[in-house]
Amino acid sequence: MHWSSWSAFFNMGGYAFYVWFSFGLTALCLAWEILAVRKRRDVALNLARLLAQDKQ
Amino acid sequence: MTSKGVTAVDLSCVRGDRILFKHIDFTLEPGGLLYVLGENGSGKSSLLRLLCGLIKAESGAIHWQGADVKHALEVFQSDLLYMGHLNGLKEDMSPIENLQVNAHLAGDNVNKQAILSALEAIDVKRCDSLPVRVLSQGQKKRVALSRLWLTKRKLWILDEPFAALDSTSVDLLVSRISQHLSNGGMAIVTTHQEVVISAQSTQVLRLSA
Amino acid sequence: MTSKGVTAVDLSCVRGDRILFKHIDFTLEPGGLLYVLGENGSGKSSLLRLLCGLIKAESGAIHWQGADVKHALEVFQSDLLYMGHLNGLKEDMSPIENLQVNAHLAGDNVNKQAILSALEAIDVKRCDSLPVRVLSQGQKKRVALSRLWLTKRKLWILDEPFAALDSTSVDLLVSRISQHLSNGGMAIVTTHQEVVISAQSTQVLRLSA
Amino acid sequence: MNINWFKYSSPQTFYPLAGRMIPWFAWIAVIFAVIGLYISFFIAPTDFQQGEAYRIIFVHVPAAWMSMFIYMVMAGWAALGLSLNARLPAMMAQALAPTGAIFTLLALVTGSFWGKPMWGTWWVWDARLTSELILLFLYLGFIALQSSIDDPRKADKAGALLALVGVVNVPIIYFSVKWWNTLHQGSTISMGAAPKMVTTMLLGMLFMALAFWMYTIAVALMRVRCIMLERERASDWVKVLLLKATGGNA
Amino acid sequence: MRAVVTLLRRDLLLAFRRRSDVATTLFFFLIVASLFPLGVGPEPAVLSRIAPGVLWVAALLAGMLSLTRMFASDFSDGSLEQMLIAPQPLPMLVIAKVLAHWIVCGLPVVLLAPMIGLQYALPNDALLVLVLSLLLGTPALSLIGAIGAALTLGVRGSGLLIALLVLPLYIPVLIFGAGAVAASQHGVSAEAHLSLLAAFSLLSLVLAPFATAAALRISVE
Amino acid sequence: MRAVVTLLRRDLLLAFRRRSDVATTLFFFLIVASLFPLGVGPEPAVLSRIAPGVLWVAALLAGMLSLTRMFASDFSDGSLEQMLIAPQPLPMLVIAKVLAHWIVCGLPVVLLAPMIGLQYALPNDALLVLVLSLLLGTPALSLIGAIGAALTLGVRGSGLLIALLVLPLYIPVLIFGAGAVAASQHGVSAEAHLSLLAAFSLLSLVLAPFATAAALRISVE
Ligand code: HEM
Ligand SMILES: Nc1ncnc2c1ncn2[C@@H]1O[C@H](COP(=O)(O)OP(=O)(O)OP(=O)(O)O)[C@@H](O)[C@H]1O
Ligand SMILES: Nc1ncnc2c1ncn2[C@@H]1O[C@H](COP(=O)(O)OP(=O)(O)OP(=O)(O)O)[C@@H](O)[C@H]1O
Ligand SMILES: [Mg+2]
Ligand SMILES: [Mg+2]
Repeated sequence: MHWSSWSAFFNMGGYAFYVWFSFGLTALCLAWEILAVRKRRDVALNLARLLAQDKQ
Repeated sequence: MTSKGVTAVDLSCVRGDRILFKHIDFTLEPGGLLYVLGENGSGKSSLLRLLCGLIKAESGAIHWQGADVKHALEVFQSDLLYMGHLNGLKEDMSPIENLQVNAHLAGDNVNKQAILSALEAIDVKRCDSLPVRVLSQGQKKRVALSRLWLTKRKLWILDEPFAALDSTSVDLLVSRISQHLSNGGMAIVTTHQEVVISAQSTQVLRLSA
Repeated sequence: MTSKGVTAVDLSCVRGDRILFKHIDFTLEPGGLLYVLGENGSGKSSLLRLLCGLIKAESGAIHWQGADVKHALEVFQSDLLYMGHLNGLKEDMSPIENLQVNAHLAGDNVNKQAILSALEAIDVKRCDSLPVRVLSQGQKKRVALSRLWLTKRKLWILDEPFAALDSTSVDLLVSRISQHLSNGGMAIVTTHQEVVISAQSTQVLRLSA
Repeated sequence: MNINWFKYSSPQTFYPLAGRMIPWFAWIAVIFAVIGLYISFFIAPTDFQQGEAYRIIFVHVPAAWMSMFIYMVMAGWAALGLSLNARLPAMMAQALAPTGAIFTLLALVTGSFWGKPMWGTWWVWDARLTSELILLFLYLGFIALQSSIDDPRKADKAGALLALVGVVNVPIIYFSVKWWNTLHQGSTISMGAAPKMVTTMLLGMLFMALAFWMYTIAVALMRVRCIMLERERASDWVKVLLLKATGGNA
Repeated sequence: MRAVVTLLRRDLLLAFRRRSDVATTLFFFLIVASLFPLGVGPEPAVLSRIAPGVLWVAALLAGMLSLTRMFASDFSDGSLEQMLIAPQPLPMLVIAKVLAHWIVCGLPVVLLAPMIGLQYALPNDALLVLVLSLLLGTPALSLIGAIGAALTLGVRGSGLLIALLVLPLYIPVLIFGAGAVAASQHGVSAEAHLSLLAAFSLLSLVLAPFATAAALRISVE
Repeated sequence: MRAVVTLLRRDLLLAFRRRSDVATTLFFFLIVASLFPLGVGPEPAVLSRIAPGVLWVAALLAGMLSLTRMFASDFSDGSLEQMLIAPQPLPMLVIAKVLAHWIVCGLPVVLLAPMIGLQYALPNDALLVLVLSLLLGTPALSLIGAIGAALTLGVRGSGLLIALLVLPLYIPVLIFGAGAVAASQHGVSAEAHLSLLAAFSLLSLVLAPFATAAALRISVE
């Protein structure tokens, strides 16, 4: 463990912006992708449900 | 000159270096139907486009309710409904959206309910939310024709409206046109099929190639 | 399995998410005529394109002279003549040039004299040197159809050949098709018009939407 | 035997199977990510040249690896779909493309955010960066082509063909770009200047890459399920499935 | 007036249905701007020297290529005929169509340009001027382009013909636009260039719709 | 074989009927190449430095823009259907069409390029290498372009979509082509570049017709 304190950790040796932006953006993109896919699934399910009810 | 209909005076039309037709005269009064007949290439489509103002006549004039349309184009155009060989539909939009947009662009007022019943009337309601692109030849034509159930315009100019339609649709269309005529409308129609439309007065204009 | 004609076995076709038709079976022997009838959108054009190999069937097979066309596509295609909703004409070339090029591409051999008499036969010789662009709807169709007077192919597949034609042309075309049939040819035709073609055996396949 | 396998790979049987697999891959991804992040922030030592900024490597390199790897896998599925005329492989290819594009974008952006403190500039026309950019274009072309064809079967086939053509070209593009870059000796920086990898660094990158990999599988499976629902919503198995689901709820 | 709004909404709806269209204009811009370094070589000094010219030419080409689509589909499916015989003033309808085109093809380029400027090592204030100049100049590109699009309707190979008709008219926009960026690169104020650009856009707003309407009438005949 | 010759002759005849098409490819090349000095400024040193890249990018864009036309009219008037059901090997027909496209759109650019090279103050031997590199490289552009053209048939806004699909694949040609000219500018032999270019063209001659034929079958379905 080579961080002297949490603030040192967050400061990242002065490169906080670059490091945290990179990691943050990655997390954000992946999370967004999951949400987008789930939304797409809900829409598809709803449409399919409507169609199934139509047919009955 | 107090006609309430449309009068053509000595129209002639030249395409390329050929005179397609000349000395065309007719008067169409409310309730009247004009068939334009003739062989392929005799100039029927050209005459219809000329009447709408899409191409210029070589000579002659067209009068609408007594006034030369050259001087009262807007009045004439807001009483006119033209359907040519092309359907005027966007392939990426559904029939409903297409009809809505077309009506607005033409300056008419329609609501969705009216559109649905128009589609119903010519029996394409089933396809109302598919994109027009996937419809068959005849279904596209029917969607285009459903404008006739939405409009209040007086003069209908229809270029081969029956082509590509199956026989039930032809019957539906025929009865719609005669209804329009009996309400005091006018229609100019070209066709190669034998179709009988009942009208107060029917004229036939035969072009020869 | 020694049929000399075309056999369809249990064909089915899916477009979008709809089954257009299934379990289509027929056998057409030399001299036979098959009408494909049905309302707009019932899948006639799709069936014809499927028979030519332009779209893939969901299931089923087509046999030509006893062999599955999947394995003998070239043989089948060199006996086949297809005319769809589109005319296959270049707007910038004259009818003569168009027909010449089309024949070569199809692998047929024709000379100019033959082309001229084919155009004569369907009565568009008058337009033979105009660019196709300026021809009327029906004239274009007739130029495309004049291929039928030039070909020796056995199986004709024609999608609404009578649409946009005037009545004299319809008669000419009908007599050409019956001549072909009486010479041992075969034809598959869709139409919405009432047209009677004399044939040794006539079958009707009715699709429903 | 083969035929049987493909029968079971029909959407109908694959849909529930995928549904059962997703949570597994998702959880494995989370576990790997936790390990990977721990290594990258707490075990890997500070770099004596670049300071802490080098920690970007732990997302940058795995993302870059994934971007290339996914393209190969996608092309593989595409080839399979095209040669067997099967639906599932084509759907898999389609499901992978957006994830691949996202990783490519991430590699580019995180690379830029590394380049700014290290090189003092957001971008140089280095061979690697340039070919990564071209890879992004290839992905976007694939996606754009598929989304502008509405008939799904047609879109599948067209996309597959494009992916295959692309895969033949990718090595050619890569080498030509490299060659171009060494010929003009414009950029004075090369990535060879990166410090020698400590094993822990390698380990961190490996775990992060594994996490991304598992994530990719999970998301691709989710997306392929959507695609199946969208395309086959009229078919009987979807109806049965939905009825079962609502029956279970009631 | 309602017809104008309807038409604008319809075109935007169609563009939205075909989202890939919007994306492709953008990516075309991006790709063309990225091709140049591959042809010219990667030295930052050279690249930043030619950046204003390259970016403006790329924007211009991207806008121009999408011109063919402005009226083509209306023409081939018959909607244009119906627009011509509608009792609405045609220039107003033209304005709606041009506006839709700009929103779909011009605006995204304006927004993306600074990112590409970074690739060419442009400094921050030059980036700002780049965005401003594109914002003022691209409407003129759409307006002038509409005339070309209308004139070449129904002509085969119209894509190239449009280019030929329209590019000479684009030259003033290019000169002022690239000039503005270059000026700010050299530390000179870009105001003169920018106001000329704005004046040119205004002028085309007044004249182009009428010319386009006339061209449409000719093309349909 | 005769079908191939017929098709080639037909396409050339059609191109001749529409002479303006040929001219527009050329003028597009000319105009794009002439826009750059306007955007970049007139210094000869800068211009000759960027000349290989700009000329090659201009040639590439000119060739690409004409791609949409390669199969579009055959598709919309039904000739393509007839070609697909003809008992001829489709890749051969594709080669005929590509050859026609190259003669109409590639060759004129090759011939015009040295004239424009002069405007950019290129020395004589670099001009020679420019012509050679275009001669070896443009066939690859037509061949690869054909795949994109076939894939995007019947897709709205296909002009830009083709660009997106095809431009990334053009990059090796651009790099070797521009590299050849730049090498000879610096007094280095351009042989290596040129032989790589030729190899790439040959490779595409072998593979592209089959890919294009497959794409056509997909698009017509
Ligand atoms: C926009 C900027 C950047 C992009 C697009 C980019 C792209 C890539 C790619 C594609 C790889 C994977 C290559 C491979 O595995 O063969 C990679 C690896 C790597 N990059 Fe970057 N990079 C960028 C900036 C940087 C910077 C600024 C540095 C360092 C100062 C850097 C250092 C590395 C290192 C050390 C690797 C690992 C190489 C290996 O494992 O073989 N990158 N980058
Ligand atoms: N630019 C031109 N040069 C020569 N002839 C032309 C030109 N434009 C049109 N034509 C001729 O004018 C006629 C066009 O007629 P039109 O399209 O009005 O026919 P139509 O009666 O509607 O025929 P159809 O029943 O086939 O639709 C054709 O005979 C065509 O050859
Ligand atoms: N991608 C698709 N999605 C949904 N439906 C489709 C799709 N493609 C085609 N269809 C449907 O398939 C049918 C097409 O049939 P086809 O064109 O073969 O009709 P047809 O019998 O020739 O009709 P017509 O007499 O009007 O020419 C139409 O009902 C159309 O709505
Ligand atoms: Mg007509
Ligand atoms: Mg049909």
